Amino acid sequence: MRRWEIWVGLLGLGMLVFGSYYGLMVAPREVYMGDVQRIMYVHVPTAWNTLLCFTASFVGAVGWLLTRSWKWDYLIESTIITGLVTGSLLAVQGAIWAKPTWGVWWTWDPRLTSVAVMVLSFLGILALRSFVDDPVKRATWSATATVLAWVNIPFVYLCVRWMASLHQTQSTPKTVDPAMVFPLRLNAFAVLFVVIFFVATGWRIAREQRKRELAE
Amino acid sequence: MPPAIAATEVGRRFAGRWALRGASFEVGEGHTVLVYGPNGAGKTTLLRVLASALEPTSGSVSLYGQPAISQRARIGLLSHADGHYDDLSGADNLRVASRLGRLAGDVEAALERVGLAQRAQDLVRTYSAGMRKRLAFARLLLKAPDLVLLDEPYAALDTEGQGLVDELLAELRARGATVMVSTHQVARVAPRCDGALVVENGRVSRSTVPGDGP
Amino acid sequence: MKEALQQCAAMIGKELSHLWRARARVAGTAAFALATLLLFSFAGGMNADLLRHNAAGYLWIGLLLASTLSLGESFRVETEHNALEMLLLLPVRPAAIFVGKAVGNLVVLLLVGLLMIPLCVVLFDAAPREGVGKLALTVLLGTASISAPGTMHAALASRARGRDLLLPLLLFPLVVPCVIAAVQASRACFTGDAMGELSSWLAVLVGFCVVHWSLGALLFERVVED
Amino acid sequence: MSGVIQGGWEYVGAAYGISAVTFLAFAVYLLVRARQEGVR
Repeated sequence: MRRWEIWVGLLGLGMLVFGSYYGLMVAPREVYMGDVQRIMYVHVPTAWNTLLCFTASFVGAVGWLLTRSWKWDYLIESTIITGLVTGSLLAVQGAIWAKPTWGVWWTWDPRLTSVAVMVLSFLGILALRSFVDDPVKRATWSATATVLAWVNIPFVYLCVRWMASLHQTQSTPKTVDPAMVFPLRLNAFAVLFVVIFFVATGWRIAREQRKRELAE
Repeated sequence: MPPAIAATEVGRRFAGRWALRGASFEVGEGHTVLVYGPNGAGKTTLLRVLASALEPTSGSVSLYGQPAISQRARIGLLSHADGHYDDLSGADNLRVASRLGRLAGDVEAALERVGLAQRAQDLVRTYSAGMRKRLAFARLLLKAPDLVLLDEPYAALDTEGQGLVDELLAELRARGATVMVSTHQVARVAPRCDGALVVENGRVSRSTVPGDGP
Repeated sequence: MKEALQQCAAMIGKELSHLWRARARVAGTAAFALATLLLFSFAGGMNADLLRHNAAGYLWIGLLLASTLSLGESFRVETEHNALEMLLLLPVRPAAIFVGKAVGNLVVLLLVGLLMIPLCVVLFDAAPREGVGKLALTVLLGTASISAPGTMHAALASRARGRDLLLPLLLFPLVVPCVIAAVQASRACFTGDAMGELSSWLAVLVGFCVVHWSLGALLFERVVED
Repeated sequence: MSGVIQGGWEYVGAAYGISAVTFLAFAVYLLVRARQEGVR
């Protein structure tokens, strides 16, 4: 089965539909935040997987810098694009959640802000990749920039959380009820499978492009 | 005694185009080799790969039996981009290079030798192309490398400057340095060469020195 | 190891003497930064308390914007006639070149930053309550944090197309933590360090410097190799 | 927080809707690009 990732993607989609249905209809209402809290079942999985995506691009970057084999460069390219899509979606979800809950479109939630800054970094790296023609230089320079951007996440998280804690006290509520944990975990894996489909397909596209670019 | 230069299947690709491909040859120590061929054939790429300024995409280069990148202290490359700082004077450019590379030569003597003594304190910004090339030669003299790679040394020089190049080639040969000269002034350089390489659309092949010579 | 340090020292010497010769670059950066401060004071409105509170933010945003000028310029000088390759072939260690360039950029930003302090005091009536010394230390650590990643990305951008666009696009997200920490620390200097947070924010800047200066020295070779 | 937030289903709908659209659109984009680039 050559393009196995299509089946993985479909499985993920199915799980996502079921998990979301469960989260929307079956899971109990959160005591304080009411139904708005149900956004969590798609928001938190997207957050985890976006961070996973950027970590995968860091792995790709280190892989390329050490071995210079093209498969790592494909990984960088596909995870950056996927991370940008899921990262941007995450910001939109965060805003939609924040409006009814705290009355503002954007709360300086440290996790969300760290991912948003990461998305901006990777937007820059995507621009860098499009401004460099030589494939080898493009791979090496974007790998270097990826390492710098990824290493920066803890600093961003630390500073934002500390700045936020000095001035306001919003933070997302901790979920306890097991009926809530089930759809959350299910959707987390669902989004993971969908992201694996995105990254694998992006990987194959990058490989074809590079084959043509490096054609004899 | 390993050869000064040993290239095995050296290739260099720029975004899909092979500027240089499958170059295999050796150059004995103390030899002067002429490199000739049409424009855009890959001569500059060849010299820059040998000088470890460009990393080969395929194959490998070893100088004196060692990987090229480890021998940079013994290599002198004269390329189109002269590497000078415009807002420093000629003398300062040489002093910077000398201090950073811990070069042995004397700055004033080098400037004198290339005929830049009077203009030494002027900013390189005010230099003509020929004067910039002379300054590049001065830096080469400061470094006194064992392996010298000259990419079109005569270009942009006046007759007196070209005479200077002839003298330097003779001097290098007398000193036992290994030299590779890429030039279109074949007749002028041929008498001093021990061998020649012809480069055509990325392919390097050994050839006899046009005119006299082995 | 000693030789590496010597090369770093020689590169720093070269960079500083180069800066002295091209003083216009420092003056230009300073003028740009001061202009942004002026613009901020117009944009900030006339409310004195508000301006005093935001003085730290204006200082650092002005400095960051000015830094893209000086960082871009610091590598235009190297790539214009491929001086970078001449250095590599001398040979000079890439890490030494990085340290030299980064210290050069640090010095430019530090001078501009220190020049902006009196102007902030005048324009925003923000007398540094915690004393000028602490504020100067904050400016030192803040500019050191900006110049390491800044030097890396200036080197990257200088060799790609779209250079002037790429540098800020790559640099700004990366220096978000520095700006947050520097602004918070500076604000503590300007309006009083009531909650004793100044030293912690400076610690964050030191941590950032350690990581990015060592990463820079490690990865700079990858940026300049051809 | 001011006690239980009433309703808010339109926000939940928006969040899930946008997520679904984004995922599907990106999936289609990738599949089309894959065919264009000759991925078999």
